[in-house]
Amino acid sequence: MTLQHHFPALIIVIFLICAFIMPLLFRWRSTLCAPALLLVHLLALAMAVALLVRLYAGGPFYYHLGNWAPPWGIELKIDFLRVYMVLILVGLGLWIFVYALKDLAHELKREVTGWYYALYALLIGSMSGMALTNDMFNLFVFMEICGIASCAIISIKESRECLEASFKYLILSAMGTGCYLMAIAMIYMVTGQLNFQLIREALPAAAGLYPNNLLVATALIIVAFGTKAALFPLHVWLPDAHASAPSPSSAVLSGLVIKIYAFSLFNILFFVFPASFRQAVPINEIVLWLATLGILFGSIFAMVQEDLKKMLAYSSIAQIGYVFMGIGLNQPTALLGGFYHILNHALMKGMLFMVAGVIIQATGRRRVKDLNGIGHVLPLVMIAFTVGGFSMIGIPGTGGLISKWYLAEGALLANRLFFVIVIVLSSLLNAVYYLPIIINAFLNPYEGREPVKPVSRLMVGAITAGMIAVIFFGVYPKPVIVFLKAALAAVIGM
Amino acid sequence: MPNQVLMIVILAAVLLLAAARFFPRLQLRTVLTLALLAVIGYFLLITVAEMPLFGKAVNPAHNEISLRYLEQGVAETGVINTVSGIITDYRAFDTLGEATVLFVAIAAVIATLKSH
Amino acid sequence: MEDQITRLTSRLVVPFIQVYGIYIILHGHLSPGGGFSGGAIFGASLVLMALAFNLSAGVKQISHQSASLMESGGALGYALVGLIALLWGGNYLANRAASFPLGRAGELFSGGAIPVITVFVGMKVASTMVTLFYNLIEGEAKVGDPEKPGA
Amino acid sequence: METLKNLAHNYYYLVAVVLFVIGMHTMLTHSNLIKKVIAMNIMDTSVFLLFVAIGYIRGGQAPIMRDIGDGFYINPLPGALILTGIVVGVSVTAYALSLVVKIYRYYGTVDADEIVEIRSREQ
Repeated sequence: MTLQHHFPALIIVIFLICAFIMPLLFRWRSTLCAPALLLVHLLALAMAVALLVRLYAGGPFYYHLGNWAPPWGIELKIDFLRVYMVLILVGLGLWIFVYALKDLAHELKREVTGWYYALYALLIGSMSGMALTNDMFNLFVFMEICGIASCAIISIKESRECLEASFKYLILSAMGTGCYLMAIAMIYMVTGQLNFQLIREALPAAAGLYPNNLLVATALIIVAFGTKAALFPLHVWLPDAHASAPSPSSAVLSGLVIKIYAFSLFNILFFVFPASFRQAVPINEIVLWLATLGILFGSIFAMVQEDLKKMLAYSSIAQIGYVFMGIGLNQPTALLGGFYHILNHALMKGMLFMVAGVIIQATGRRRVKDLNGIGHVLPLVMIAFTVGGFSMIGIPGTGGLISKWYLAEGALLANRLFFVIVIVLSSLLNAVYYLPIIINAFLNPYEGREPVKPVSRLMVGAITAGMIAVIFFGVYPKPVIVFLKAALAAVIGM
Repeated sequence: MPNQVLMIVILAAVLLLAAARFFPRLQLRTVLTLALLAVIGYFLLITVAEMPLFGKAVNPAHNEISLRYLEQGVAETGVINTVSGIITDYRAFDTLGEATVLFVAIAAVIATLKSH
Repeated sequence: MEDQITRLTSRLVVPFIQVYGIYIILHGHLSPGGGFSGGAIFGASLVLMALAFNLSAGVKQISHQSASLMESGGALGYALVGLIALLWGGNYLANRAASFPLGRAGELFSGGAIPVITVFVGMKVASTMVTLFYNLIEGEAKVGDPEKPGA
Repeated sequence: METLKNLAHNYYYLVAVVLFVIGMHTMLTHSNLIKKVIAMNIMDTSVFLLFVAIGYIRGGQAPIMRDIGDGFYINPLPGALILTGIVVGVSVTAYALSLVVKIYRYYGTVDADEIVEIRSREQ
């Protein structure tokens, strides 16, 4: 057996090991911390690519931890979609980390940077675990790691808003995991299984005998993942948490963390519940309508925000709605759009939060009204903001258009014209709040006496890379689309 | 069904009375929350009534998985405490995750307390 | 806290609690208990020390440095046991499949990697209890009386 | 009548569910932050109770294979899972309490409503 066989487990474990070493390393040689974490990211990226190569050669496969086959042990499943998520997580995790290297010096006390790196490694590692695991209870454990780590990277900043936001987030996310654990209990009670595939096989028989149990479990699962991923009525924690956090944390929370919960919900809905069960209970419809409400209300709330980061946070509620819409429409093309939007939104929202971080650091301004003429003093950064804003609106040449296009096409194919209108309407709403900022930033003169503080080149470089990526995935989406089509075909059997 | 309706009415009444007794200044929001919880509680109750009966050996949860743990666990893991065998061998990855949860709690606590 | 009875009692009891904690950790694979329960008992004894005497006496028992070393070491050791299994030809965290010697069931030295893992987990849990307690207490001690609201 | 009989038979599950609802209610409606943390624990504990009750078989022994008696054993898997769940609950509680300590330091209160009041007064 070669080492390559163990890559699925190693991707997760090297992040954990790196996090365990971090406090000691920080005490001993604090300058080595950042390179170590960078190295781990690169290693994980290489492993994910190797997994992809192996998938192309041999198709989906499983990894049995401790050599115990599923009913007895825990299993990791490796298929195209999961590897796609891991690639996004690790790749964009690396990108945001490069930005964080310089940004953190301004936002955190020096002595907690080591802990921040440890938490960051745990966050990325646990999210990779959530993407790969094929076991209900294992998913719960990783969810809990991810939940605490994502609260901690908010509360690590010295401000009382962060503490409150983080507490609110922690309580709601604890409620979410509590509901999920209850759902596991109810499912285990009637099926006796914990593995996704085996539950799926046992569910039809159980559904006949104990319909209520499964109904309640389904409701609890939607509440749990809806809370974690900020599905519309359960989003109350998100604006405060994402707006008050340090900029790299905002980027990783908005870009990656809420997506992985959406992906887990997708996994459970499509791989745990059999298709017959999904038709009997209108889960997809519920998710679809909540997503629609989220898209509209998120955009409307974003329009009235004065704080730049808060506006971006509300916009995240709208954008995660697109991903859920893809799941809810239950149609391959729409799913394709939703999955492409996971990548796109992670890129553009990550970049926009980085831009916000740079603006706050350079000028100390964070109110939308104060951004007049800022394009004259921070040209490159504001061009990146323009690209991100255009992508949010869905202007041709940016990634946002492509994912919305596929979503709309999927809605048409499913004969749901209403949702096409929702998508168009939300694009208009996005334009209402992104365009004025862009226009004011470039056309108005910059007022302000205080000099603009210099910004690290690394941070601007990370933003530029993000901008190029957004344009690249807008102009040349074909490889990812082809990949996702094949992946979804293999998974859904369309 | 009438039984269930009666039950929910009684439950809601008791909850509301208790609430009125303990919170003299009862607000609309509280009442609404209580009503919502009563509905949730009702659904959970009918679920409980439908669940596999407690303590029966024929319940679906007691299937071939637990049998294998009990019958072959000693031979396969070499320990006689089956629960220990499950958490550190069959499902050892969960326990690694659990140790990690402890670690992340420490990291979060220290980071929060040190930075403020 | 200056109370003779508490001090004397806890001084008497603490060694026994610690031995009991270690016993529970080491016999985790033979009797009810294991790394978590044993570690919690051991950690509780150190917390008791700090409560009965004062913070500094507790700190003398286990310093910040060694606590954080134990924490990282416990978790790291667990992860590395998994990696050893990988070197010996099993999957990650394998026990029998990685040909750890299982021994005769029911004896103290049996179960391959299981006792090792249990000890690491015990270490981790004990140090976590202590670290959490001290950090919360120190955070509290620094507070004194709360700053004026809005200050 | 069948329903009530089942309810009475499943009293462990019933108590677990009632605790779950109590925990959820307290968590969402009470403004005291410490109470929220306690409610979180109640909610977790209710799920643990439910899980352990699932694993129980009437008359079964604890699954330790030292003295093979005449009886049979209970299902060990839920117990093992809950061991993990308990530790997770402890971790979340510890972190939440550390946040409360710091919030108290900033505001001098642990009541969410009062905190909102203090903040609105400042603006």
